Amino acid sequence: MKLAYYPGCSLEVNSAAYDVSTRAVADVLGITLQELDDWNCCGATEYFSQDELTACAVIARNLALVEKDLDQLVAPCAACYLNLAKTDKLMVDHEELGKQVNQCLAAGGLQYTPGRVRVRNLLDVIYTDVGEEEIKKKIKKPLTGLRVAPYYGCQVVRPICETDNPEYPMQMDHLFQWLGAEVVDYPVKAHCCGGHMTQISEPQAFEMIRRLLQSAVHYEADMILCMCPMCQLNLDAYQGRVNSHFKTEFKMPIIFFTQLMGIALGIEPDKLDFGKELVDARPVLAAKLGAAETVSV
Amino acid sequence: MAERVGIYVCHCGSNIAGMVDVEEVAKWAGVAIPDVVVARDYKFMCSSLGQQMIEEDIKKEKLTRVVVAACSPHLHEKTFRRACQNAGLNPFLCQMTNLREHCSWVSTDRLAATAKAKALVYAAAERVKRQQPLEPMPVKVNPTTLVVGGGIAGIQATLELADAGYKVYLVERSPSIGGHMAQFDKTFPTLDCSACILTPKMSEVGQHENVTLLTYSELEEVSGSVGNFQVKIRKKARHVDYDKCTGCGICIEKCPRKVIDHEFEAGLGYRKAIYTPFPQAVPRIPVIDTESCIWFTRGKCQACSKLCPTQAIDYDQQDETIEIEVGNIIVSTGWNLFDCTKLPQYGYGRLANVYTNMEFERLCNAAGPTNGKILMRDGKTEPDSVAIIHCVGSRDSRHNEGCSAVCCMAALKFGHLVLEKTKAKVYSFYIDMRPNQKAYEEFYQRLLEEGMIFVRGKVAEVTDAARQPSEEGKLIVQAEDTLLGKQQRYPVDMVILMGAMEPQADAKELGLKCGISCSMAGWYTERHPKLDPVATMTDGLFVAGVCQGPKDIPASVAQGAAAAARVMGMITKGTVMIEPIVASIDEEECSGCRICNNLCPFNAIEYDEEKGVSRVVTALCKGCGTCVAACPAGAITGAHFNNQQIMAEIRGALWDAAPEAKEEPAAV
Amino acid sequence: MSKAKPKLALYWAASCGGCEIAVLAVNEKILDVAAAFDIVFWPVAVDAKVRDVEKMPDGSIDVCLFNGGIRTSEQEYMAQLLRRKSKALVAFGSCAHEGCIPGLANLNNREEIFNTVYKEGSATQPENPKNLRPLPETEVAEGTLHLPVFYDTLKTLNQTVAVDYYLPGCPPEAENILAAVTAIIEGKLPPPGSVIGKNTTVCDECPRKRNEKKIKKFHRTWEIIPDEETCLLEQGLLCCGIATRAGCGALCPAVNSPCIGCHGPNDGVLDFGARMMSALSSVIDSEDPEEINRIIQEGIPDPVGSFYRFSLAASQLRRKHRPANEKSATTK
Amino acid sequence: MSDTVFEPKILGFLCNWCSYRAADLAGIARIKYPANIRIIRVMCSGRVDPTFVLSAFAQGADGVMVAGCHPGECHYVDQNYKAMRRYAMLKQMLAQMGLEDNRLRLVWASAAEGQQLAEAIEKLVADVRELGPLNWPKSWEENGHRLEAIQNIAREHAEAMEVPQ
Repeated sequence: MKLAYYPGCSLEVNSAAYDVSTRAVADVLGITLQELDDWNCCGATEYFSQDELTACAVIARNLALVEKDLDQLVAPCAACYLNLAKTDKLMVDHEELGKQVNQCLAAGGLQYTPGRVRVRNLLDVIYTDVGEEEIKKKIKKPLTGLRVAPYYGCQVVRPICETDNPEYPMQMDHLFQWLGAEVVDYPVKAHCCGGHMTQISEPQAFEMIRRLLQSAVHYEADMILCMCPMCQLNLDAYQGRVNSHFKTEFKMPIIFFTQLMGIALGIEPDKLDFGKELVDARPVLAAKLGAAETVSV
Repeated sequence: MAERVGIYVCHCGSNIAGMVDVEEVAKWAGVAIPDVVVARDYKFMCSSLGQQMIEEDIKKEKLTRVVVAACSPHLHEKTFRRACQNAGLNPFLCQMTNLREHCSWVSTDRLAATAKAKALVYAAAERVKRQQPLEPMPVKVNPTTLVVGGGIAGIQATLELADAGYKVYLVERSPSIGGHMAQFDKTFPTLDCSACILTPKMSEVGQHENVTLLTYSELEEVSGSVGNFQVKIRKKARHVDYDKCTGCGICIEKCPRKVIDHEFEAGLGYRKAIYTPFPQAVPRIPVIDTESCIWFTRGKCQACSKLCPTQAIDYDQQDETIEIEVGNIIVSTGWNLFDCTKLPQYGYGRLANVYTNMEFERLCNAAGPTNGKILMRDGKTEPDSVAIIHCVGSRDSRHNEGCSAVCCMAALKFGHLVLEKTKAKVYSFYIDMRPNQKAYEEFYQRLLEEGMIFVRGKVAEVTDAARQPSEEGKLIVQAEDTLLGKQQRYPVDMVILMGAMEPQADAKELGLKCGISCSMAGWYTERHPKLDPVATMTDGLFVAGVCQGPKDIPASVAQGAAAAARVMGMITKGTVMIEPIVASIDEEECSGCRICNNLCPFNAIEYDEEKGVSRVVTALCKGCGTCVAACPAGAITGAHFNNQQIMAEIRGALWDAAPEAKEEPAAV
Repeated sequence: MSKAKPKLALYWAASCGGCEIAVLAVNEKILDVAAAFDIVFWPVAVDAKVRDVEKMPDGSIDVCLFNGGIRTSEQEYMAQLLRRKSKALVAFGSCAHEGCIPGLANLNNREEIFNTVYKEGSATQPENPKNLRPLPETEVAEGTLHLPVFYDTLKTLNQTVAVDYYLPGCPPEAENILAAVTAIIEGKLPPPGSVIGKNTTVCDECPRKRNEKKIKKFHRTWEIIPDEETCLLEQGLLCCGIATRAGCGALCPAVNSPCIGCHGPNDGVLDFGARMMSALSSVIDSEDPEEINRIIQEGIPDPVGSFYRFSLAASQLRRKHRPANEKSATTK
Repeated sequence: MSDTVFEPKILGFLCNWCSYRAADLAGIARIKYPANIRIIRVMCSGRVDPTFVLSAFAQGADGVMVAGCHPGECHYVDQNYKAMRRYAMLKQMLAQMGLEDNRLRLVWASAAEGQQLAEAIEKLVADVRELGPLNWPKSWEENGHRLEAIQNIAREHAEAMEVPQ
């Protein structure tokens, strides 16, 4: 299986662990990820709120860059995924916009036929395309005894949700059940992480983060698994601030789901970029998976 | 011999004459169209004088065909056919062409409209010459009726017919009749006890001399047509001899195997492996659930057999298929509850104290698992607060677009019962309140006074994730109160989901067996939504109750009675006339390619293996003509719409179009 | 003096000549034919000239078996001549009956046909380095030479002259020819205008097992090896047997090959291709317009060639539409 | 010829239950549409044999409309799907025969859609008007040389016969 790969900016810097672990896992699962040559910014959330055409044109450039022999593009970052998928859908649904975007692309010698590339989120590729049978065959180290809280956030499941339930997604839950973990069915798994509220109104953002952490603790999760750099950043990096704000003592490791999946697939922890998270996940992993040899602290 | 055609062009006052030069059309038709012997125009053809004129012409001019160029045939075809019949001409030798709706009223140019009118008249004249006399076919009606489905609608229909003195077979899939109504506690808005009003009717059915009750049975196959259906019914093995069993109940009492009752008790209570669904079941003959029975699963026990005083237990009993003959069929197969786990945000199946409406019916039923006490899942605690969520799976484009019609009232009923039986606060989360029948609005007002709290807004989620200490241990209902314009959180102890009514899972399959179509939503389609609400497109097949669309008990009863009345009408008449516009297959020409076999939605085409030819069952044919158009050998003829007739009509309609390429005279 | 033998004529117009061979395929029975008839005109086998025919009194030929469609002025002349001279004119074989394969050229006009045959780059061009084309008139020293005019549209025999009987098939099967000729000899002919043969379809003679039909995909013959027991159509092959007049004994299906429809339609069927299209599309197993289109486009890339292989010239539309402004190719 | 507006002749095959009634409704509501269409009633769009459509074109129609109940709402359950399939097949064939796409149209109209049907008729008439006359039978005509050529043959043969033998 070969897909075009759009890492996006987060995966180059603060969420490098997501990129590293994604590539490592893909490798084991036999997914070839061909990084787009000369990709550009996905526009995050801001472009779209400024000017639709400009935003679409900037994003569509990436779609236009997908090699002719590939028809699927995977973007692990939730924001990148949504922007790319949304732009394609807008161009398909609104012929006129599609034409205008292509006029913009023409300035750079590019062209994109709406609908040509299917934009995928990474979880769905692993869950649907690789599937239970293949994944189970590849397990080297079952995650037995580890209690994980899958956290989906918003952008992967809403508003575009092809394969999961947008209100109560389950794909990551099932995936980690296959991998042997105990998955906690906590009710806030698709709630908001606060997003950019950290920059606008800290108290509100902290409250939203607290709710997520609180629920995971309530359900006795050992760690929260993310599929979005923003979610991971908010829950991990602001955990200390949340603790001081609310006088709480959260010490919940927040990692990318691909990192833990990598462990289950027997990938060396070093190759999964553990240790970059602020609340270190390694002690928990070592304790729960009985594994000094599994995870070096 | 050439036909003698009469053409009658109507002015319709100025409705046609105002835009079409009708005198000119008539004059032209008399000259230009071959075989026309009379062509007249008249102020109002449909008036008695107009009709009289046609009748006289038929006699005097010995007309063999008549064309009336006037209004839509949907308006006056019958009128002119009758006129022809009065004059001794077969009514099917009269053809109408529509100069009013299709020409004068829609045109703006008198010249163009007149030219169009000429073409329409020419087409009708060419067609009518090839029309053939047809006679409706009488079919005797078997006075026995089959009712499929023993809920309240089916029970009502059965009793109406049986009381009128006609034999009825009532087929019910589950071990007892009664349907959903038997599970209810109270009925809105009068709060009558459901069992008190239903069980007398049930036992009446059970004891009625004119009723043959076939419970625990499935409809397998329907063949034949109006007046004479042959029906195969499979009686599933009860493993209890129907004739020997007295219904004493000892077997049930002594059966050591207890299983969760997912049907009648909606999963809240238990039953035995040998059981009747509920104590007042009709018939009172139990069935053995072979998947749970210790004898069937492990080969031990036989307690029931040993203790039965009449040796009625028969482990070796097999399914039995019987064939019956009936004249009419009433389908009243009811509904299914929406699977509330499809809306995981409401937590059903995950959060213990989230209930469905059917569960709650059992919960507050005096004969239910808690003896009518409203208790939480622990079986001990009374809730302090209850939230009722409306429109769960209905009015939702992702599930069922339609409204389930009964949930608003059922929610009010639940509210009343909770308020009556407990001290709990009751919230109703609704999109719109729709109490739209007699005394329903009053019931709503009553609940407002009783203190039920109404929040207008669709619930976003039901969660146990507490944000404040006050929410700990509660179910929090998060909803926007659209009247306040505010997101609100309501911590409650119990949530009731008003799950949507859905068509039975196999409704389409059963519909196919009988020849009833389903709407997009899956409900059976009536013949006409306003004027023929219980008949279907298949003659002799009627629908009643919720299988035709969500409705409450009074409406179901009314439909049951209405369907019975329609059937009685058929029985009283004794014979039905079948429209002669049907297809027929020339067996000499048919080569049995079987192209047509799959094309008829009414199963009117059967294949004779022995002769290798297909055949149209005339009584089932509706005359659509699809098979006629599809027959590759041209072996199927559609009466009154045959190829010669339509081709002639085309030729006539294009009489003034480009003439065929002129053939030069032969040179040799 | 013994009664004079009935006079028989045979003629070959726009066709491949297979029909002539088919006449001989009746084997030794040909002697009976020869004995029963006085063959007055048969350019392939008998030495008689057009001039001889012209001299005959009108109606003096009892039966004329005319094979081939009408593509040139000469053929039209011969059709008219033989019509006048014959009591019974029989359209013999698919070409005279329905136009047959030559009729498929009605998807083109003369200009396009000549381009294919004579133009540079075409198969025959090496033989024709100067790109010469047949002209109806050529001036030579001795005077004007005439070639028959080549028509834009191939016509069937009955589009040219009145026809009394039709003997279908490409070519007609020997036993059917014999039966027809015998009927003529014995004077047991069906009413004029009839197609001589059965009025059922090939399915009637095909022993394959047939079921209700639902087609999700049409296959072309080279794509699958069909099962030998079941109906070919049910296996997705475009078998025309459902619409084709019986009489051949289902020859093609018998060798695991779909019927291609050479006998033409049954009595009363106006348009063979329309019947085929109607029947086949009715049993396509889809209710989604896009899927339906896909099934048709993928499975039947050449609908005219598939459904009108033998009957295009005899169909209601007869030929491809020629826009009013198309140059009606003059041959001058 | 060029100074008169081309008035196309259009044949409509309308099903008895939905589209014919839609046409009735258009009349009752006095909605105007061009007089170019001539309507033939059939019980169901499933009755429309491709033969009819071809026959209309072969007899000089410039355009043809086939109309039925909306998919899923057929009076005869699902027979209009058969019309849909035949239409798809017919379109494919007619394209090969050189018929412009706009001359044949399948329209769904419920009995309540008088306005929609009128609009569809108006659109079809306008589209066909733009295409100009079809005049299919003219496609069959040979040029004038045909007759001349046959007469030439006849004359030559006659002359040849006059030569004394």
